[in-house]
Amino acid sequence: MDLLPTEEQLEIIGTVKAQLESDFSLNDLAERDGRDQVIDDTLWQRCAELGWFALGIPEEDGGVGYSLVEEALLFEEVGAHATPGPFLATILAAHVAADCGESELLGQILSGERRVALAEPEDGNQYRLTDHGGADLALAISGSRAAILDLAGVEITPELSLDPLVPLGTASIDSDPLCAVDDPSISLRASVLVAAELAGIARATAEQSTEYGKDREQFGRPVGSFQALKHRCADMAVRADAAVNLTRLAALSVVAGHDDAEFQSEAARVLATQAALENTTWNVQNHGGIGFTWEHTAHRYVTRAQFRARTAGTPRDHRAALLGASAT
Amino acid sequence: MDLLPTEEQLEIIGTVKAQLESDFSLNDLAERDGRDQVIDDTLWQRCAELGWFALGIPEEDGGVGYSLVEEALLFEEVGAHATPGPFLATILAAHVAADCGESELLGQILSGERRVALAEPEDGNQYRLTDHGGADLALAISGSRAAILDLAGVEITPELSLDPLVPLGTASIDSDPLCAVDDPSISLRASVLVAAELAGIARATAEQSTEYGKDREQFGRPVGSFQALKHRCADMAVRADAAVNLTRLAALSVVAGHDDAEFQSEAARVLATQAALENTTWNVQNHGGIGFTWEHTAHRYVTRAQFRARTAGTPRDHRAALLGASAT
Amino acid sequence: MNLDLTAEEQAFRDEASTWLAENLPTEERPPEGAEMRAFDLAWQRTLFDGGWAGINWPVEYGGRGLSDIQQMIWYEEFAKADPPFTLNNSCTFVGNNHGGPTLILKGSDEQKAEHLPKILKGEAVWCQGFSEPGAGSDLASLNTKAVVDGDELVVTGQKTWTSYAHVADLQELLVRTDSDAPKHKGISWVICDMRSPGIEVREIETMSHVTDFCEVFYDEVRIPLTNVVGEINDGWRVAMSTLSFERGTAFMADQVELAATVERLIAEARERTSADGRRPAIEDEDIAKRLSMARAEVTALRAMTIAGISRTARTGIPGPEGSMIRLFHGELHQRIYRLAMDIVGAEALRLTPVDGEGVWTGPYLQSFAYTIGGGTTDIQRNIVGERVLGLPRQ
Amino acid sequence: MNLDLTAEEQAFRDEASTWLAENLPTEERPPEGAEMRAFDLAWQRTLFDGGWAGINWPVEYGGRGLSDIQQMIWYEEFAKADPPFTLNNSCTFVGNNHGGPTLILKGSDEQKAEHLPKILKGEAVWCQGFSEPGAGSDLASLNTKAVVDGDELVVTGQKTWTSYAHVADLQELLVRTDSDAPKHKGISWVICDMRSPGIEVREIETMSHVTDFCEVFYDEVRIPLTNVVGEINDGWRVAMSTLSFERGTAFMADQVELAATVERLIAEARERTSADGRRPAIEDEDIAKRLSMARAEVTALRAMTIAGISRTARTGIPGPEGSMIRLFHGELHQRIYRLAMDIVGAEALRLTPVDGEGVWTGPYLQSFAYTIGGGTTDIQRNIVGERVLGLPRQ
Repeated sequence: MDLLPTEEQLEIIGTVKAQLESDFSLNDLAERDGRDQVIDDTLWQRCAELGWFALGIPEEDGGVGYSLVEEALLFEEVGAHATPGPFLATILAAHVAADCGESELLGQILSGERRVALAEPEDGNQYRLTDHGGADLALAISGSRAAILDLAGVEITPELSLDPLVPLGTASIDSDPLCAVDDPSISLRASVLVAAELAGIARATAEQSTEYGKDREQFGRPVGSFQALKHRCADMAVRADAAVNLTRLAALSVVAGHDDAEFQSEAARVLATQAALENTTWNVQNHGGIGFTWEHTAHRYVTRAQFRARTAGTPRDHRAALLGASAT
Repeated sequence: MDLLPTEEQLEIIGTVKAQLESDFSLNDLAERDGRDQVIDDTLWQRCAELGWFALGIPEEDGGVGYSLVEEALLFEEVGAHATPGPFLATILAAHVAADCGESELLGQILSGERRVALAEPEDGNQYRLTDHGGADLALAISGSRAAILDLAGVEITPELSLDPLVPLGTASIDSDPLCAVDDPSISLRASVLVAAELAGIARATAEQSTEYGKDREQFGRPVGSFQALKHRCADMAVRADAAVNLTRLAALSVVAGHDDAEFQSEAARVLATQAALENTTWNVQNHGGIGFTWEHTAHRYVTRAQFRARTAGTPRDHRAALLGASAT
Repeated sequence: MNLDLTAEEQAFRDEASTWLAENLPTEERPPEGAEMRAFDLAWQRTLFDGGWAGINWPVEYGGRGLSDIQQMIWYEEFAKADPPFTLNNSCTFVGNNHGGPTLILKGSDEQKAEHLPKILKGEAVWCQGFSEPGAGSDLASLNTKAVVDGDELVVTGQKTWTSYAHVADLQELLVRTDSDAPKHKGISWVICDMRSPGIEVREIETMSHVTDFCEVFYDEVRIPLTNVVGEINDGWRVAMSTLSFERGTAFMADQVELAATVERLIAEARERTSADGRRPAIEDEDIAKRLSMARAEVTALRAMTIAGISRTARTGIPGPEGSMIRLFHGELHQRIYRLAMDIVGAEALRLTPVDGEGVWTGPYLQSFAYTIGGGTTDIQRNIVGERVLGLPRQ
Repeated sequence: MNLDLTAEEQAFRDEASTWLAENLPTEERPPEGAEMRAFDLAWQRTLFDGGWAGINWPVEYGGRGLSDIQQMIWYEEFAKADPPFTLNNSCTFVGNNHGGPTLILKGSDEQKAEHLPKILKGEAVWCQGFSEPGAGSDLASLNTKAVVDGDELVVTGQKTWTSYAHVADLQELLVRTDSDAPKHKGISWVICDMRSPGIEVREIETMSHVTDFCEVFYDEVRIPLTNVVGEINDGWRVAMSTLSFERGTAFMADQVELAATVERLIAEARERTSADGRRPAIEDEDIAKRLSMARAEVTALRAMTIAGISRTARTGIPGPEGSMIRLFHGELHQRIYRLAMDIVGAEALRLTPVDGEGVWTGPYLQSFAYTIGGGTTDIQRNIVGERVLGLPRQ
């Protein structure tokens, strides 16, 4: 029993981090604020080449052969860097395609050749789409049911998005899915991955506030020496640590097929949501005026957390699922 | 338009304070912890002689001729000193007796000759009684309906009370009330008076923490110079100030017969409840170990706030009433 | 203690209500630039012509010399009139609530005569040059330097968070005129013409997509010494006199508007479906609990304001208790918009403007400013703890 | 990263579960005095005889020398066995978790030989003499003085918050042996025989009606110098070594029990009627929201504990991260009992014992101690901020 990443896992984390820092700098991405496609095809292709989409796909299906645990570690970093892009839809779609035996489709997704938006059912055939720019597929997920939809010919009404790096639109989609599954492992995977992204957001904002507390001086001393800020940083660190560790535990539980897998996954999702919403909010406050500017990255985490809190289920859905899950 | 007490009102407050400090010291009362009658007859009589029960009863009915505003100022001090005793039941019962034209009964209540417990309906004829020791009457209140019940022959089952100075029991009471009214002004009065007591609790605990912050030294300086405590004291002061001023405004609104009287009274009750629960809790924390001892008065406020939060309606009842009330 | 309006106050209320019904613009306020400035100044002129400018300014300076209660009544009637814009969100705010009041308290006769009428008549936009990037909450450690050269000050440095600097004519500017004195003692308060050579204004975009905030850069900007308000090097005290005014009545309008916001949110919660999809959102106990608390809290804010006015009426000057209202209001404002995010369902992900009817996400983003601007809540809590409660300084 | 139990750990779990089923007392723990002491010591003896005393103590000192994971498994199995008492609420706690471990780390061979077996066998009750009324959170400013006189220390002063002092045989006592040294440098850690002449113990009643807390007065109490653990004047470092142990595994039992409490509270909320009288309390969204958060949080506490164990397993010593668990646990414990007060309706006004089945108000009152005892949450936050995050000291 061990909750710390292995050497091999640390290496994966390190590679992901380096890549995100060099290719996905928020300063560069800021130029694409408000576009319907923020990750261009070259960049997306590069992620594919790095094997990020294939991380948890078995080798026999053309994947890297790791598990949900390594996918969660990837998502933690994606959250920590506030990295935009349809990572969740892509990776879930890869699993759906693999489950359905759609190896050609799977190959196209894993190679980055075809892109997958996320489609969240709003009402009947009406979907809320995110990251639809450049995508000709969409993953629709609702509880344990997941389907890959064809976006060809679908008219998408763009909406002003709270998060300028998460393109938002609505569409009515009536066509039959290209493939579909009804499998609780999909919703468990979605819960853990979204939790991991939120935990990463909570962790990064805790770190950002702490760094600011060390660097910024006021009244002749570092602001982090004042109890008000110091104590808030402590609370943020606790929230982040709780979210990160619980999410890792949940990922392990799902992979091990334990009876408490649903319980742990929903607990992680509930906890990480709260941690991310709280930490991102306090992070703006801790930075004072500068944290309220567009140029600073603090607001990116705020709006991303609001989005992810409502990705693949609302906070209330997950709280109810947690209360309903069996603890053992 | 003015929310500060007049000279005359300041005098009333001063007299009440002096009396509570000399006759109702918590150190003295502590000896009566757990008894079913904590205020002895002599002391109760003295309150009667001071005119506390008659404060808001018209002069023509044998009262002092002030209004709910002055009653609320009395209750604010009762709360601030964590003074036990059936003040609420007594004063409401006096108004019920006056409304019913029961002048003999009114006289007995005002003179302190007959004592009135509070009876809160729990289930059918089952009541939760408080302050029943020495009382031969009980005031039953439920929304706008209020009745004076005869306790003669009623068997009271004593219960262990969370607050050792608030005697608690249950009884089944089937007899017809001595007199009864159905009058919204009773529930408005109850809301304002309980709010005032809770606001007084919030105020006193804010003051207690602030004083401690000035007096107690640790790490070579007053603990109130540390931001953590200083900021908590600031928050407590804000909560207390909000509760006190809103309660006074509500009392004035009821007396003036304004359309928003119910709205203001319920708002005061909701706000003061929250302020008292929060401030009493923080007050223990702010005092550290000493605040956790029986000898210190901090816990008196905690349990009293828990009682008053559930006196004449639960927190939820009042929140619902506030949401349902008309804002103008 | 009483809630009675005097006959005069009642008449004032009726008069305000009637006038507003007839004169309130129906068009929305343009969100930026010259059009916004023109709109704000035109409305100020309309107020002036109607006799509603400077309600609690002294009569000798063109005001009506009325009480704070009447000022509050005006705000309440304004909110009731269902205006298409918010009162304090105007480029006339600084002139009316900071610059003007400071001149009234500390300005020379010439300064008053020149500037006060223009503020009331909507002929000049003022902005505030207090904050600096290096100083932040430690306002008094400001570094923008002013050297006396003949009968002028030569100013070099930088200010930030200067709302409406890009459309302003004048600025209330704090500069360091003595670098050797203790930090509070070497500051002067000057009137700066925003069209002076050497001034550069750069807009800062905020997380709520508002661009009214600016940075202002000063490169040897020359300001006549006659523009110093109060004594040279006494600018900190001059600035504090404005801040205590600010804590008094300047934010009443915000409070009144916040109460209206809560009522709109309650209406929204009655109409919307709760997160479980089965009932109106208001029947969700978590939502109901927070809404009723919000309703109680905005009502308390009003009670605290009336108590503050009562106190000021007795003592003549606003006490430090105003800082409690400030602190309470800032966090309450945020709680309310954060609650809105939980009520509006998937709408929470759709961006709206900051201002307007039935919008929530823009104001939610904007609400982050309410515990930062004008001194963070940490600073506000220090002020309450030390100046109101008398707790020892650190 | 894995959740696998080794074959040995799995066998340990089965063994523990079987043993507990057969040996767990069924009677409730007497709430006070000699009966309580006898009960606690008897249970310790039963544990010892069964091979469950000192699970993670080294074998050479009579322990089983097992891992922290096995220690945690033991606590989890204990909680699952539905015990009629809580594990840490025992007068054997200090010996097992403070005194014993300190002797193992810092004691002389003689000290170890004399005391460790008695602790494991349930033959001695230890209490802790660290806190003083004048020192409070500033533990190191303690004033109880010890003067060397021949081969003895002569101790005069006062300690407080000494749980179980009234039934204890021995005390881990911090005294000031050098008043001229800086405050952390003049302290010694000594073993004090509680039956020494000059000791007076007075019980303190707490707000939760518990009388296990005591004040201890020392009037020229003579303690042999051989009872000093570690070097004289080096007691602060000795004490800190215990505290880091305490942050490591000593509170695991509390965490495991808290998880069980949440499950009981969820069951309670399913059975009870909500405040509106129309549905089960758990269908009240406010209650449901807080219950699900509590469930997530106790689960996170376990994950943090496992992460801490993993870290300790690699580094050999518990890191400062344990203070995060401490802080999180204390406030969570309180939130849970405060939530209980909102679930149990009018029962909230009826006082129950602190310990037992289906009781809430006694534990609610007791929960106030969880953010005070062993360093207030203010101190815990300082520790997390400074030692874990590296933020500058004040």
